[in-house]
Amino acid sequence: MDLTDLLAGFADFTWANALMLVIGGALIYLAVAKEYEPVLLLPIGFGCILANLGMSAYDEGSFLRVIYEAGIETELFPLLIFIGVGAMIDFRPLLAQPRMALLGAAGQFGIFGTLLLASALGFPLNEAASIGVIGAIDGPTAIFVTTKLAPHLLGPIAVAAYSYMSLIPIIQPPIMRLMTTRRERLIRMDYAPRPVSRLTVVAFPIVVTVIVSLIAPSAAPLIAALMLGNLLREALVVDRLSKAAQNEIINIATLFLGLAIGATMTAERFLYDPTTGIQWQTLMVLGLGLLAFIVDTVAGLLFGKLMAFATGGKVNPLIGACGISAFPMAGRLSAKMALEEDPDNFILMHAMGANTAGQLASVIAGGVLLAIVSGML
Amino acid sequence: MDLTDLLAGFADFTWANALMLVIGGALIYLAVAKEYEPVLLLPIGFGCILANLGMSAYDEGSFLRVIYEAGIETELFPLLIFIGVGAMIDFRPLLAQPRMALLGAAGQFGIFGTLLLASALGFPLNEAASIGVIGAIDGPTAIFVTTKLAPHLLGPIAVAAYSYMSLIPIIQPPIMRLMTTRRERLIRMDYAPRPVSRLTVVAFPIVVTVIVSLIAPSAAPLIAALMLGNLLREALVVDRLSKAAQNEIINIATLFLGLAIGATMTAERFLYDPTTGIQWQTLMVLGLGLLAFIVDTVAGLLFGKLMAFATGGKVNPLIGACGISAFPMAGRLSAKMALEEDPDNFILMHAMGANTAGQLASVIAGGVLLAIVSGML
Amino acid sequence: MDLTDLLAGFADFTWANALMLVIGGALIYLAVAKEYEPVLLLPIGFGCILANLGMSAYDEGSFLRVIYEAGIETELFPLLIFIGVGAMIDFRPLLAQPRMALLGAAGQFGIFGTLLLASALGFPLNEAASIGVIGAIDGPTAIFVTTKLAPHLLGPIAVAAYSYMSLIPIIQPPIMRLMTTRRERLIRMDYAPRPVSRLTVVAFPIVVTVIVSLIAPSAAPLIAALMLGNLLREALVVDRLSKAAQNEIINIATLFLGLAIGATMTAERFLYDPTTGIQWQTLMVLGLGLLAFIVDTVAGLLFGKLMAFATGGKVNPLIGACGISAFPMAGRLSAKMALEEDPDNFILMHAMGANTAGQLASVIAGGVLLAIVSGML
Amino acid sequence: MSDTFIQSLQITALGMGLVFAAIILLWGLMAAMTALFRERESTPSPLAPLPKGEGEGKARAAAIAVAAALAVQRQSSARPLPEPPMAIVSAWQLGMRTRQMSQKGSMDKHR
Amino acid sequence: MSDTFIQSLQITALGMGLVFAAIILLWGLMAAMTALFRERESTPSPLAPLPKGEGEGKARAAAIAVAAALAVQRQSSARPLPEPPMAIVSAWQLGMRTRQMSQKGSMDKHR
Amino acid sequence: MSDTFIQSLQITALGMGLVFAAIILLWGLMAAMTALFRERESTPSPLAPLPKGEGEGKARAAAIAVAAALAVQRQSSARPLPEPPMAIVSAWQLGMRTRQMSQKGSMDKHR
Ligand code: NA
Ligand code: NA
Ligand code: NA
Repeated sequence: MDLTDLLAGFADFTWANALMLVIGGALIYLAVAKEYEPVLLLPIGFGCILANLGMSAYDEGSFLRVIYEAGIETELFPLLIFIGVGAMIDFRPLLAQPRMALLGAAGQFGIFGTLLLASALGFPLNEAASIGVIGAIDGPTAIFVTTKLAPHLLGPIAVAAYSYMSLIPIIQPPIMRLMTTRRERLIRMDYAPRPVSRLTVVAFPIVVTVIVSLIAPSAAPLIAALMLGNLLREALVVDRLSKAAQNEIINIATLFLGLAIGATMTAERFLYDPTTGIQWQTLMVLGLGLLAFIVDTVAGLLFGKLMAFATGGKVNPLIGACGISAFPMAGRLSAKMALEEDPDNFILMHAMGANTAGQLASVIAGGVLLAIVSGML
Repeated sequence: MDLTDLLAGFADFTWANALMLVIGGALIYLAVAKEYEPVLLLPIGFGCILANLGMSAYDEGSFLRVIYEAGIETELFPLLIFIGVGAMIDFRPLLAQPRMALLGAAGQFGIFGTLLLASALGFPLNEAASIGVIGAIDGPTAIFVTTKLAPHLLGPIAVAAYSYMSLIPIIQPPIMRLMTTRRERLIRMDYAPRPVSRLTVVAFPIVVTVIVSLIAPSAAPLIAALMLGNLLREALVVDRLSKAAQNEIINIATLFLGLAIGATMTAERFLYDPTTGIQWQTLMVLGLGLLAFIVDTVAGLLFGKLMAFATGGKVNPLIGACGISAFPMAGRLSAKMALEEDPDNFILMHAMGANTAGQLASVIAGGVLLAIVSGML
Repeated sequence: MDLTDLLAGFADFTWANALMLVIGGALIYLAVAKEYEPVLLLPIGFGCILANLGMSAYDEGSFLRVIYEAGIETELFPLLIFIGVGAMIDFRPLLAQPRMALLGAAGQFGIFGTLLLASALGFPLNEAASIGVIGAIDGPTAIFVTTKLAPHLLGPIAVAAYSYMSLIPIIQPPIMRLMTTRRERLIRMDYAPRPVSRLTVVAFPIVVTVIVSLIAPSAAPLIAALMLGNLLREALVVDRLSKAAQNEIINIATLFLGLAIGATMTAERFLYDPTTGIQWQTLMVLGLGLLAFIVDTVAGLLFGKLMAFATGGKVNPLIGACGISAFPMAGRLSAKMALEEDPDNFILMHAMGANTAGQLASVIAGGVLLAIVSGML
Repeated sequence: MSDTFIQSLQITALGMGLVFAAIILLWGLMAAMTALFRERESTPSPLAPLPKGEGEGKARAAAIAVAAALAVQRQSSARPLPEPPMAIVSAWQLGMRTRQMSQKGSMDKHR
Repeated sequence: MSDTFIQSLQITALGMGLVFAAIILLWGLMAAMTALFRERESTPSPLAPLPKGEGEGKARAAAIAVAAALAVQRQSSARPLPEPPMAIVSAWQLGMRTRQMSQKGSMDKHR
Repeated sequence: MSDTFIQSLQITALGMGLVFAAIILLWGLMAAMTALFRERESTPSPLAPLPKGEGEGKARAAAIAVAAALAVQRQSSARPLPEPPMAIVSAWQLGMRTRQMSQKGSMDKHR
């Protein structure tokens, strides 16, 4: 009797697979013990473990492959997540202070800075761009762009995007202290927002969808999903759809997105390819990703200082650090920093304005990058 | 460097697309400001906007096309919605007064009247039948039949079905006043319902499924879905499934059904085809659809008057107007009209009986129409 | 005009179909009136009715076929259900008394006993194995294995698995009384569990997944899904995913799994094949399935008696009966039996330990069976 | 007249005929079911027959019926509140099966 | 320098240019929208303009705004509680459509 | 005896062998895990070891364990109530990440 099926498990299992199990376990540890984006890192970690036990997204007939084809290759999962995220974002702080939008644009330098470095290090354009998009500091955008340009890098890029995202409170503060003087951090900002009518908040997602889809068609699906969610939220008359977006839809999409991405982290792609040897690129992706976060923050702060100078000290450079997106963590962090310097200095509303702008700019930048690179390949 | 991708957005954008954006915006306005079936018109409107920004159901690789293929071409979305609707309908008023069923049949004349007119106006049979089914005054039925006979008309037909449905309170009252005398509207009806046992309400959906599936096999999936939902509701022992049908399942299906249908409303199909010129048929569909509603109501009222005459004035003709389906709005409207004439005249239970019968008859009529036309094509 | 479509309904309807409608109705009766696993038997019964009205999983273009291909052929439905079940199981009683695991292994003899008998009765190996797996007394496992080995038997096997499961309280007690002496049932068990740390309950599902996937790769998807759900539960930091698994995901999967399985119960496969005559195998499957439950219980009790003997009367043989899985019913039943003999004899924690072990062992046994048989075919 | 229109006429005749046929059949079936399947245990149904009164007596009766009917809808929308999802979840796994064990005796009450 | 790197430089220039262009365009649009679409009915918005005070007066004002902003988030997470799922379900079928019937007069208030 | 039956015999022997092997392996692993991963912070586990009493003392002890076990199930079904879906939603976006920021110091308590 032929028992190859029985022994298959051990037969295909290599030391590299064993190491990947440890890595998967480490991701789960970060999720459970450190609460690093647990809703994503836990499924990614578990998917990584399954990927190295014969259930990867590349194994014919694996159920994770079915999920991968249904949600990643079709790009539905990141879009479904964005519908839910859009339904959770309140753009009033930005609409009330539109000039904060500029800081969102400044917070995207990291994408291109990392792209430059990655290509300098010899990565081909599609991989360099995928690595750069980690600098969008926005999971769904990074996954969406990478799926189109370099799907084989989905694992390391998603891991980098989400683990660094939860490290923001550790990565940003030292940079913020280093790059701003105490006087700058003490700057108080007038808070005189324009009134925002219901018509405005309802029209906003529609207008943004149209404009961005025309300027950066490659970003259209992402921005459309994000704005659809926001429209469901602000319409007020489709509460049941808004709730579905914020619960059923985003929960199920998040769980399976995580599993499917983890399912791409096979030993030979992530760690060691018997033919090409150790996959140094994984380490480089993780390193460059961290750099992207730093460059984003530095660029944002520099632009904040520029605005402080241009306005004659009416803008607190700290809010430059929330242009990177990472909504809403970066926004709250900046406000917290200002409060630490001066318990009477409230810049939360300005910070949230810049932060939501960063969310928009990240999607636009991702789409622009995708469009240009697709045009060049 | 080739930037066609970048400029694609503007390149393909025509004045007709721009006009479609306005139409999409108008649908969203009706949904948000007027609360016209917002759970459907809002997604349809937003889908229409996306369809004209390069994300239509006909654009290769568009995520809305993925959703369209998954839910419309498979016909799953209307069926999933029906499972949820069935779980929301209480058939006791009908079971307690079975003769009310007749009014449901009478309320379907609009379907065939419109079919006649449409074919007289030169529409081919498949399109004429799809337009006629607007007279079912039941969204999922109209979408199900149109998907099989003339999918290219999905947009205008769904828009007509749902926007007129929410106009019932404006369309019906004048007709009801015009066609009934004050004396008729004052008729009071005995309320002596038969007791309805639990066994009856549980057996009802099963029996209906069997009978209708045998008589009109083309209606089988629709009636099966509707009755499955009703069985989940009346079984009482599968509360978690009943709730899933009334929440997760119907919410998600509604959102994506709306988006997918909106995604078929491209300028060239809805408004202006560069080769064939303006799409007058869209306007004609909208006009004929309105007519279907009117004919339905007139026929229902005439039959109500007939029953009043036949029973020697024991039936209030107003309940004829709820045979059109449009559950439960039409039923409540008739009862409201009677109360306005005489604050002591309660006919709600009779009205709801006729109304639920209209729901059943609409599905049957849709299925019969589909079967005959398919047999002729 | 050709009306074949119209008459199709009656044309294809045979006396066997009519009988199947009765069978489907009977399943719904068991679900509604007797509450036999209603969340599964009701959808199966309704699906069975639809299958014999032209909407079977084998009818081209039937919506149930779409669901069947999406969830059964891909094996997603049983796995999604397992994610939810895993999120409902508390393994602490087993972790606190690891030796209880042995009883779980003993409770699987029924699988192989039935396999032997079925092959002796002339069933081919793939069918015999599928019938044997009813002895796993675990719906998803039985469906998963049968889908791979003998999908044409899905109907009778699922019906047997779920209806007998709810008959446990009727099937087991007489056997337990018959096979144990009063003295044995009076045995009290020390309750000195080891403390179970959070790290243990979090690491447990991961470790089990790795071990089982290596030993029985064919069981990997099942155990992975079960343990993923358990990890979501014990991680505590992904409450929203855990709730999604226990609600949206399992509800929707259960409803459609039931419908899809019922949709395989066409007259010619379940009852009477015009070419081969009456399908006696259906009755044999139902009979052998019942036997599997009995053999499982007997083997479990015998092993319990062995442990009682080996430990010098420190183990109450009754807990042997919960090794069959059927979580958590079998566990509670054993504890109930002990309490009836002696109102002071509490063995619930031991019983639940053996019961959860039975759940694990059932999945492992199913996978091992699948692997060996696949290797032989 | 175009062929399509003639076909449409045929469809209308046949279609409305079938719709009425089906509905009349359902009418008969519903009448038969309500007649055959009599309520065994007398649960106070919102649709229980009302005393035959006169004039405003009838009106009051009807008013009650309406109130009852609306109550049904309210109740159906209120039902979920008492038992939260998870409770039902366990109900599926634990509760329901346990109920079975303990209720096998009084099972007929389900009929 | 490798071609890839030169291409990357072009991408960076073009990309950041487009991002800033798009964002500035959005800035203008947002400014225009808030200017054009004035609030008609004066619902007490959490972001209503605050009195121009001095020093700690301004601080207090800002403190209020922050509190208000946080309140918005709390409220947005609190909203679902009052109306349970099923209630909304019926709202869809019954409630909403009924509201329509009764409110056709006062519909403009939605604008 | 048919070949199939002989194969079935082989399958039974091999199968039950593997099942017991796997279960015994798991037994060892569970024993090892509970031994290695000792509870650091002493959360009152419902399964904490019970005082070795005699006779009805033991019974009482066991009774407590049962009550505790049932309590676990109740609690697991009660958990969702305090925090409604939406609250968790924001928790994901706001709460959780904010908690991170503020708790980075006391992070070890998660271990
Ligand atoms: Na960014
Ligand atoms: Na109708
Ligand atoms: Na078992």
